[in-house]
Amino acid sequence: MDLLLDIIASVCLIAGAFLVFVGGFGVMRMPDFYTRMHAASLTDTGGAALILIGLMLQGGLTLAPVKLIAIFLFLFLTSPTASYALANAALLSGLKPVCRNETGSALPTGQVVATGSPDAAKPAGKPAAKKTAPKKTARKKTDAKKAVKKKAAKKPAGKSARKSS
Amino acid sequence: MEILGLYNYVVFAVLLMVGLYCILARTNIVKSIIGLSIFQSAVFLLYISMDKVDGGTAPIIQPGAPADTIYANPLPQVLILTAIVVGISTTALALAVAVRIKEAYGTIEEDKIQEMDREL
Amino acid sequence: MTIVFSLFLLSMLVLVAVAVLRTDNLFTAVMLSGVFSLIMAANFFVLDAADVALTEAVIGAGISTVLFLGALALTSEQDRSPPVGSWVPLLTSSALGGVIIYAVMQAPRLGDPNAIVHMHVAPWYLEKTPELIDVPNVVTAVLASFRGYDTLGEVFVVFIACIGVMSLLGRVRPRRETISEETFSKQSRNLRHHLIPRVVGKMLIPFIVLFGLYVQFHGDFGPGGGFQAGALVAAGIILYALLEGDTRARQLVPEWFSSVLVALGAFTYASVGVACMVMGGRFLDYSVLDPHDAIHGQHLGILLVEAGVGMTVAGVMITIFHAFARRGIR
Amino acid sequence: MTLYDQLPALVIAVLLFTAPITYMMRLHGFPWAVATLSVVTAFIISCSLAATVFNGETIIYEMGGWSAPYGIALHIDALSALMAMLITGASSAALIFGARSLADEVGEETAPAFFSAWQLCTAGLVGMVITGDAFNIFVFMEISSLSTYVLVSAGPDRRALIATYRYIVMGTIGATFYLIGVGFLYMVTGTLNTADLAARVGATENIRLVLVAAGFISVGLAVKAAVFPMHQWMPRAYTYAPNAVTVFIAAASTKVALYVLIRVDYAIFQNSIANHDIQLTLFLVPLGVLALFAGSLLAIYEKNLKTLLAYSSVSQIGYIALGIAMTSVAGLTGAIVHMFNHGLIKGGMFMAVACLAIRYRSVNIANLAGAGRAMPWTMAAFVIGGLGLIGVPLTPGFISKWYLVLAALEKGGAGAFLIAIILVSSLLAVIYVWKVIEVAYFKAPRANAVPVTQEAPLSMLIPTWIVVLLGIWFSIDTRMPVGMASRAAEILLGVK
Repeated sequence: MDLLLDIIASVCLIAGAFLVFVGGFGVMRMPDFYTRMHAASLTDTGGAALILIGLMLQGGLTLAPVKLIAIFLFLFLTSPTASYALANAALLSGLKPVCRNETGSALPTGQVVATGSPDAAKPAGKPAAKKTAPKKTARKKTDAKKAVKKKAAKKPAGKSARKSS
Repeated sequence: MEILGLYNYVVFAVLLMVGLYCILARTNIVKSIIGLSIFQSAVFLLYISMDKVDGGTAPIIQPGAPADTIYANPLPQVLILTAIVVGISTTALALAVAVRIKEAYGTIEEDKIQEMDREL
Repeated sequence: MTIVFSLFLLSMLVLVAVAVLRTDNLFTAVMLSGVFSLIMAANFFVLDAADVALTEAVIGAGISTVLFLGALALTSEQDRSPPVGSWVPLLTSSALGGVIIYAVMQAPRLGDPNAIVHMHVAPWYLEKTPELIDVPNVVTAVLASFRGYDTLGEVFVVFIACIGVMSLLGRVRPRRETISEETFSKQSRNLRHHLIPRVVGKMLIPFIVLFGLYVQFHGDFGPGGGFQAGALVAAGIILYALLEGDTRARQLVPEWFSSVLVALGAFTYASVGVACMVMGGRFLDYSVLDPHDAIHGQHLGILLVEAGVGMTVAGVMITIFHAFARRGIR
Repeated sequence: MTLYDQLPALVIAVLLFTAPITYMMRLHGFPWAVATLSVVTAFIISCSLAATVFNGETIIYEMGGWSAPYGIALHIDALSALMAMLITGASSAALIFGARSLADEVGEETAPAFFSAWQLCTAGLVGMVITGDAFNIFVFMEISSLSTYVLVSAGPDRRALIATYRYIVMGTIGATFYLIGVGFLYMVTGTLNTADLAARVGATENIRLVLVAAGFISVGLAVKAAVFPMHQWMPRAYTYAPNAVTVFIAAASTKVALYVLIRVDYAIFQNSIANHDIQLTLFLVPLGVLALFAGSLLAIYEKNLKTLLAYSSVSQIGYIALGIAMTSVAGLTGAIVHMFNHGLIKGGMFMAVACLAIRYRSVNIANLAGAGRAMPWTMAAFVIGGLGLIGVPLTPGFISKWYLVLAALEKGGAGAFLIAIILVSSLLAVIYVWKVIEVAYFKAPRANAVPVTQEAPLSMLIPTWIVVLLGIWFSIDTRMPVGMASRAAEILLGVK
């Protein structure tokens, strides 16, 4: 029985670790913000849940699994909210998802705008537009900043819940 | 293995360097304050690294714990609890001054402020 | 295994610190410094300092990040420092690092049980605390009783920070008084139009505050105490303020209340000390508080003192946050 | 325990206990009254402590009843009592003096916060000098620094903010250096109590750590004390702070950092590090000599009177550093007496400047033409203070320089060089003091300036003159400062 538990726990932990790794890899490799968030959500949901379940199985019938369940519930509530807030903030600040043009190659939004603008014909037009686009988003971000701020405020609580266990 | 045991202190030195460099090299006031808080955090690491004992646990003596339990040193922890609070107090005050500077001068770049003061 | 974890965390610390240094965007720098504090907290936990880890997580990663963001909203988001022209900063900081590395090569290695640090005063605390004070958490015992005078000083450091921020940012500029309530609530940036964060956030606030109270009163037995508790409760209120806007938060916790809390907490601590003197002991000697049972006196003293600390820290953090937030409403 | 036994704790308790009360006072004038009352009480208590330890006794007061290396002990000897007296005295004099000028400079709304900060600043400085615990010094150092930032930032000019910011950065770096040094010391000894540290540092094998700790502590405190190349924060802070605040911090705050420097270097390191006196000399003598010249020269070319006095403080701190570096009873006596006397002189002079500032809108020296005739009493006080800076006999500055010269004579050849430097820098002081006197007495007021005909209000003039006369009194009857200082020097150097 113990062996079985150990095996299940290890499988959960390894799968969870794998998901976290894939998530991290995705954040590095994905082309734009929204797809990256999609990758990161793997870590938040699948990865965290599997690892917590693995730990609970290892913990046995003590107080530890109860605390882990509390952490699980907490993550279950906060991480989707944080993802929502992030995505919403990005959308509000004018960051458009990547779209494909006719040739099928992905282009960041900034460049799509640049080709559409009248300056595009000039050779200097492209870098100039490239430069302005992120600036614009940066300015607009101030409105959305609160959303991210909230996440920061929540972080300590989450961390401290874990610390007490 | 010897060097691994001192890794904490080396990291402490590096963080101190990064913090001081940030304070000295940047003219932006808020950036300098961030540097200042890194500089202070580095010292926390120095003290807390001292408290660790091999095979030890946090210094909370649970009733019924075996008599030979090894506990970490509580004193540096107490000192750093104090120092963390001192750190946030300094940071808060410095940020308040930065906000007032922005309102009074319209910028938080020290070099620009210096120019403005020289014109007077 | 722990050592691998510890090495990883320490290397991450250095990387994050360098990233903070390199970025020109202050918003990024602030978020990274929050990450820095979180890694630092995890590191403290690995090093068996649970109380400090809790404090660093709440104060370093939480409240200080919020304060930085509040200050950024009022100043600017871009670091426009000119490129560094001279070698002086680099030389100074390398010299500093060199001297320290030169010195620490003689330091006892991490976790050495025979280090002098663990030989002199520390064992006495571990040995005598159960006998003299009888609380399981030795850190609390040292903090509140053996070195209670330090902690008194620390409470006044927080107090003075509050006074300072209030005297710098407290004066409300007059033109703001004239705008109508409607524009006021429109202008005060909040998340009221975001339903999901609002609902989830409101679900969490009671638990955060409850956890704060738990940390306050469980500080004798587990990690925690006045500082952590005060900061946690303040974090709960700050979260409310972020969700509902500063105006509503100030209706929930009026300004006079938080400033009374600040003064009352500091006053409680100082007056416990004076009460000990009046009852014939030395300053902050809690054992005289109960003439029949010295240990009970210590318990009573620690309870009161921690309550004072908690009140002051919570009050100060809320007041400072309000001072920044109110300044932001233009 | 009688009240008398409780005095060491009471001097701190009375200030800390009332600070929150001051903060909650919203009535007009009350914050000032409460602050003054508590600071004056603290002054009386420190006087009675000084009377107790005058003969070389040491009071040990164990906080919380926990004995020394485990708990925190207060440690009061002749030196700390003298410093406590200087701090609380300067604080109460500046508060009483500043009743009028602070009402002008500090708004009604910020008054409770301001006076509460003032009290805590006093408490922090007193706490630093009477404690016997290395970490406790850090805590009280932070109380005093944070409250000084608050006091300086209350200045009316917007440049006060920049001055405060610089002060925060430098002050925090200094305090953090001190904390690193204490950490290293703790690493090699396992204790924080200064007496215990002194006993255990010598036994350690890790001499590198001790050396680097000594370096960090000395540099950190030198930053706090504005010893020459680390002085940049000071002139601005002194110039843009409210006038009464300048009186207080110029008289007391840098001296306390020097006090801690003396304490740590002499009580802990002197007996345990081989050749520590030579290292101390190599560290402080060049800085002291540079400070004497650089401070005086900068003062000579300065246009603002407050900044001029601040630079003069830089050079006067150079004298104290020289005295500390001599590691002899005479040198240390000179340094300690000069800490006390310079507090009196600079306090008096900044008071005179504050009197001028209340009538003349700007204290640019060019603006003060004719002040000698318009405000004869104020300018007379200023001139007496200036003579003290130069070191003319019958002024307090003479006594301390006399001891420094005596100490230098003991050193032989190098001493002659030092004496020459002291004389030259006194001559430089003549130049910058004369610069002010010339404008104030011998220049006609500018045609377009608003003529000033009124002397400063009596509420300011009387405290100014009390301080000036006290200075003269202590230069004639030198039993108190010199007696206490030489006793302190003997204790520190272990000769008895």
